[in-house]
Amino acid sequence: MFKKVLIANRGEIAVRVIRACREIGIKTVAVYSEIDRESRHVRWADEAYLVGPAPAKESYLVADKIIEVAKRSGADAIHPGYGFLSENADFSDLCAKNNIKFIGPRGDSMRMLGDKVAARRVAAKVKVPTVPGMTDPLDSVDQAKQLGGQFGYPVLLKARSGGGGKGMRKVERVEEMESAYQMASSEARSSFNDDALYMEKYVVGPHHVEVQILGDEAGNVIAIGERECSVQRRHQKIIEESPSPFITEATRKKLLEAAVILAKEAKYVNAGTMEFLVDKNQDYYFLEMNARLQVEHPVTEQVSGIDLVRAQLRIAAGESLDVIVGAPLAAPPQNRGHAIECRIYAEDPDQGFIPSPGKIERVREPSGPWVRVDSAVYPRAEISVYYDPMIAKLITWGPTREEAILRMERALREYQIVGVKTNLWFHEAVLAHSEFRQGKYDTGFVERNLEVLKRLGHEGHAGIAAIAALFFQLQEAKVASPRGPEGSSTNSNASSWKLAGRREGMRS
Amino acid sequence: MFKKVLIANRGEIAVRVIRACREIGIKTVAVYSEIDRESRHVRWADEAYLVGPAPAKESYLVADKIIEVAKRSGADAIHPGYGFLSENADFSDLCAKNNIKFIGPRGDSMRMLGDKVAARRVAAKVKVPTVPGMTDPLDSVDQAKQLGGQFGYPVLLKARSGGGGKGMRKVERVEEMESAYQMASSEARSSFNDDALYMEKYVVGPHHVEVQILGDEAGNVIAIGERECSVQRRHQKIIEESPSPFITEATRKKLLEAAVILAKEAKYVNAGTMEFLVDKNQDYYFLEMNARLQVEHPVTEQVSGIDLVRAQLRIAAGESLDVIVGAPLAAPPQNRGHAIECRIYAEDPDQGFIPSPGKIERVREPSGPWVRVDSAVYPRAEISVYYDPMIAKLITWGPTREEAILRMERALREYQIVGVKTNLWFHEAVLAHSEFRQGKYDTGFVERNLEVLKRLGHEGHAGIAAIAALFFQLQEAKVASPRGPEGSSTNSNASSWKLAGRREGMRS
Amino acid sequence: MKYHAAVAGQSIELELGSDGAVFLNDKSHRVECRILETGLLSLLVDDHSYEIVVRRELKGGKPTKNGFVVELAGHLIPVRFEEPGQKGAAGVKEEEGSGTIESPMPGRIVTIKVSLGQEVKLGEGIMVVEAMKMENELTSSKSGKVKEIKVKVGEAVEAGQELMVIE
Amino acid sequence: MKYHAAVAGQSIELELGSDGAVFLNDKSHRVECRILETGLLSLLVDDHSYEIVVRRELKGGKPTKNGFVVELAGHLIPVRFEEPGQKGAAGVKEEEGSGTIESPMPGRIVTIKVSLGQEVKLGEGIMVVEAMKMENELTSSKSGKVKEIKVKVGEAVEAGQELMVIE
Repeated sequence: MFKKVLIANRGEIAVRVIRACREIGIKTVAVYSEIDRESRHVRWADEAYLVGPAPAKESYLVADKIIEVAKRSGADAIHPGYGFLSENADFSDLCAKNNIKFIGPRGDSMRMLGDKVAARRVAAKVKVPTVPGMTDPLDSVDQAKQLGGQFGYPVLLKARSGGGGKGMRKVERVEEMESAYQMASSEARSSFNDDALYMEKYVVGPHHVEVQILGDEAGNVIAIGERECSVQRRHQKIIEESPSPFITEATRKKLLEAAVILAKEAKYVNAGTMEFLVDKNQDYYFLEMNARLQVEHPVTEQVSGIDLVRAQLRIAAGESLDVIVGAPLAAPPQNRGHAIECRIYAEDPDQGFIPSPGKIERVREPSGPWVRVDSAVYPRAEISVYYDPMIAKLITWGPTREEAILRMERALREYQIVGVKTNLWFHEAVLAHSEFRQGKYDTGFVERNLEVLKRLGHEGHAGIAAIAALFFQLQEAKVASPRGPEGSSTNSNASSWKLAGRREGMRS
Repeated sequence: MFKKVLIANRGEIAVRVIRACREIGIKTVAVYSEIDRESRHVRWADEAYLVGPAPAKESYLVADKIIEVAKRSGADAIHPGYGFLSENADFSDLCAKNNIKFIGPRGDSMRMLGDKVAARRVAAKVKVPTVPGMTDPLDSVDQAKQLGGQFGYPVLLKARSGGGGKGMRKVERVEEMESAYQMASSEARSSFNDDALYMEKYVVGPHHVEVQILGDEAGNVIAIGERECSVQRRHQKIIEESPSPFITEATRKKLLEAAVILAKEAKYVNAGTMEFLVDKNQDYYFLEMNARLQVEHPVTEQVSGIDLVRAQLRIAAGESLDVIVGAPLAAPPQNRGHAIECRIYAEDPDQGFIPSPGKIERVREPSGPWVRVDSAVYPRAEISVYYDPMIAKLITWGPTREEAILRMERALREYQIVGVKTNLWFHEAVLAHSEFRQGKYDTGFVERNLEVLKRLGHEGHAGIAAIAALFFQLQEAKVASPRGPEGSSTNSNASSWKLAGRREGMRS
Repeated sequence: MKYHAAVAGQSIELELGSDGAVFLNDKSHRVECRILETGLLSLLVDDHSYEIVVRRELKGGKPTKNGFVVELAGHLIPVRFEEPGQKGAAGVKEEEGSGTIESPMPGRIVTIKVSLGQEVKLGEGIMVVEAMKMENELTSSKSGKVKEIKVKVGEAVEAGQELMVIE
Repeated sequence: MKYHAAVAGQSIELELGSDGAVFLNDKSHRVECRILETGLLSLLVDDHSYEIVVRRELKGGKPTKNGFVVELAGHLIPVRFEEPGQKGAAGVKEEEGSGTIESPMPGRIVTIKVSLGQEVKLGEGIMVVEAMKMENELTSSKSGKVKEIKVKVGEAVEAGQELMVIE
């Protein structure tokens, strides 16, 4: 096993990897940008090295600096997390060249499946169906307009190097093409340093279902269940669950088989995810491979009992899958009960899910039976504009889907984040919606029901809310007031309303 | 199912029951003593009623007040938690008389098995072995001395109504009997309002192993695994795990069978625990039944996937076991992996585990994969002298014992409680000890290794500790200093040591 | 002493009585409030327990005077107290868009889609701001003419900074 | 400017240099310290990262002047700085028991096992205090004679309250 692992990431996923390393007894090396000095991943790693200013392009994305820190600290492996350098084939090769183990697939596997266009060719070869679309990137807006007419609208523009909905635009009519093309390629350039786009037919009413695979260096590959990821806003997943409530047992079997065939064809090693679209007739199309750990990996962990990050480390260290999984490869553990994940974003669902950066004043995380929080948020943490606004993940498990949902509702109510706006209340609204409850939602669910969801999220006991706001305001006035010496204690049980007279501007 | 459940308890177990009720959609009613107004169980319940002053005898133990609140609030059931009224057979009967469902066994089952002396008679009848001892309470110190000689020292004095090590004393020699007798009966009187003691032979080098059972109203009983509870200090469990690393598969089978036979004989309904001693030859002795939910129930939940509090509610509502467990009764889910629980006490292991009441200033709970915290502690919580100093429980799961232990070590390091002394560091020392690691510990483990464990707990990097303490002191001086305007920001990244000159009394 | 609040569009009158009584639209309730930490309240109202997070409503990154956001059992409820003399009317209706477009977050101007003097419609896209790796389109809060453009493409902006004025 | 600390029985000399250098027994280390919250520190020492909780050591419920307890990677490490002029000696040795027995916690006196003038040995049980539902035996911190008994059976006592004097 490795002695020291460098984690080329930040936020909750860096903490997640540190936790896994601690549990094996591997030393950890954090890298950080100037504004991340006080972050949890810096405090919890065994060593920490500054790699540059806040913008990721000048710090977390600078491959040479990362390699240099690995050498300086004596790290024998690098875990890339997700995002940043995780799907950069050249970086994987660069690690290999420097005799540092990259915890993920080799560069050539990434190129075969991580590149969306190349992935289509592989799929065609092994006869896995794909969505009608191009195998080469677009060369101009004109070509985009012409192909749009050919596939028939709506079509989807996607960044070649994209992920998480960045650099992606749905185009409904030819008139929208020019502006969509420009925004997508500009986003792609600033996020991935690669503005190449390609186009595919937009499947109407699709479900986004993905399969988690693991491959070892001996060439064994297993699929350990699927995840349903169709609750999306702005083309980004916000809720995932496993197993999918939508697909049939027959479809599940086909998806898992296809995932294994694809991974074997690419000689894929380590953890990866095959993304599929499934339409209402249970027809499925391979979309792309994510050649890395996914944000939503915890739901698979909770239903399989397999620690995927631990598995990644052990695979990279050359251990074989049957030992890691602790079960025959023909029957890996999966679908023990049901798990759900809600991604907690610092954003304002009321205003188009616009990010809400700022300082966290107070956090109270839920806990208790079968509740898991993967987070890097702490009191006084600064949610910066430089990085992703996803600040935590809340995961619950239950023997049935119903129990997992009820537990999630309970956990969401316990969760308090003060200081920035979050989508906690929006998750509650989604969970309360009958379409979600019945497991019938597709990727258009949020957009279609946005107004209903907002209304659900703002309902409540008006009288109690008014009393609370009044007492809060009176208390603030009391604390601010120079008169009452008791005003300094915010924990006093004095009757706050006795002080009402002191407050100006509220009397009627 | 019930519409509204009153929880006749406080602290983490009251929160645990509220969580289960929320997850079913049952309304909850909290009761609280005067000093518990701001407690989490009061804040999280749907309704809350004051039942008296701080001392439990004047609040949480007053059966009539609890019944009155149940009637006033319209609660149709009462969950007693553990401790307080949970094993009070008369209270169970009183609930029944008032047409309020008691979530636990009937009074007569409690009397048969909950009373340690009566439980011996039942065990003899169904041929389950017990430790040599009395079937009637002691009537005097003289009788105790006489019987001590008869059984042979060491012997154990135990409170008839006791639990959790209260009112229990090990007596090594006849000279110790008088003082031990008086302390045990005085403790028993003040804790349980019942000073009756009985005596049994002290089994040398014993393991404390207990079996979780569930019984439904149709008379079905299942055992869902055992717990090893031999890490004890002051006769109180501090770490529990499931499955037991010590007993053989054959012993496990016998214990589970014995537990079911005993429960059926007592026509036992709801959740209960059969406690056994197992000696080094794997011979086992039935000790007593705990006719309630146990503190350590989470380890069984984590390895079986069964939510025991949810199961209690469903059993009390008349549902049948096979539906609740979701599996054939002949093969209930158990032993999926391994779970460990550390009980977090506000106490000072350096000074004989003396309680450390006070105000919690800051809490940071661990989380992440397979870590669970059952707690009622929050910033500014007052740990009072009136109640048990157990303030939280930390539970981890892993597919193997080793992984569960490593995860527990990781979680313990993440846990921070500032304001009172805790046994967090002591748990780390226990987990680091080879005897624990090998799973060979018996109930004398802590006492035998106390000095080693303390030393383990205080080892560490002296230089780093000195630097940290120095910076802390300099910072305090800086904040206190009226001179520097920057002193007001505790979050500044100013070089604290520049201010060293201002501090008096530390210069050399 | 009466207070008037607009709660999610609903008008509520509050009055504080003695001994912990609170009149809610003239109906009396027993209320006990504990403030546990800044913005974290425990309310007992007629023996019903509520744990509530309250914060001031923000406009352009700054706290408003009489607006609050109350988090109650997973819902986010806006509460606005009315100024004296405004009884009954104020607060219930949302303030009309002033025509001043402010940046809702710190970021960088990617595109300005309109030019000085151009006519725009309510809800029309006028600007794209990049923040936190996403491009966010800002829309006009009223119909009118572009009177002033206060930023340039590529410029970094703060939350609440004025970007454009529509008249 | 040098500081002398006794850390778990070990003597350590500290000196603060410029630009974040700290000399630890004359060996230089690069140190960067951030104080995140009261008592929560993040230290980077030669690129090694430590998250540390520091609090003042308590004696009889009150904070001591130069004593600290440091929580570091799951260990509890006592640190005591020496007073000026006490160099080398103080702090390393524990203060001798003064003979004044203080209650380590709030509770109630259950039994007083000795009487005025009685000879007691170091470690001998002298009193039982009930607190948090457990009976806790207090032992003598030195050998000597019971000079004064300051409490009665049944009396409620505070943490740090003097109970008895042994001379």
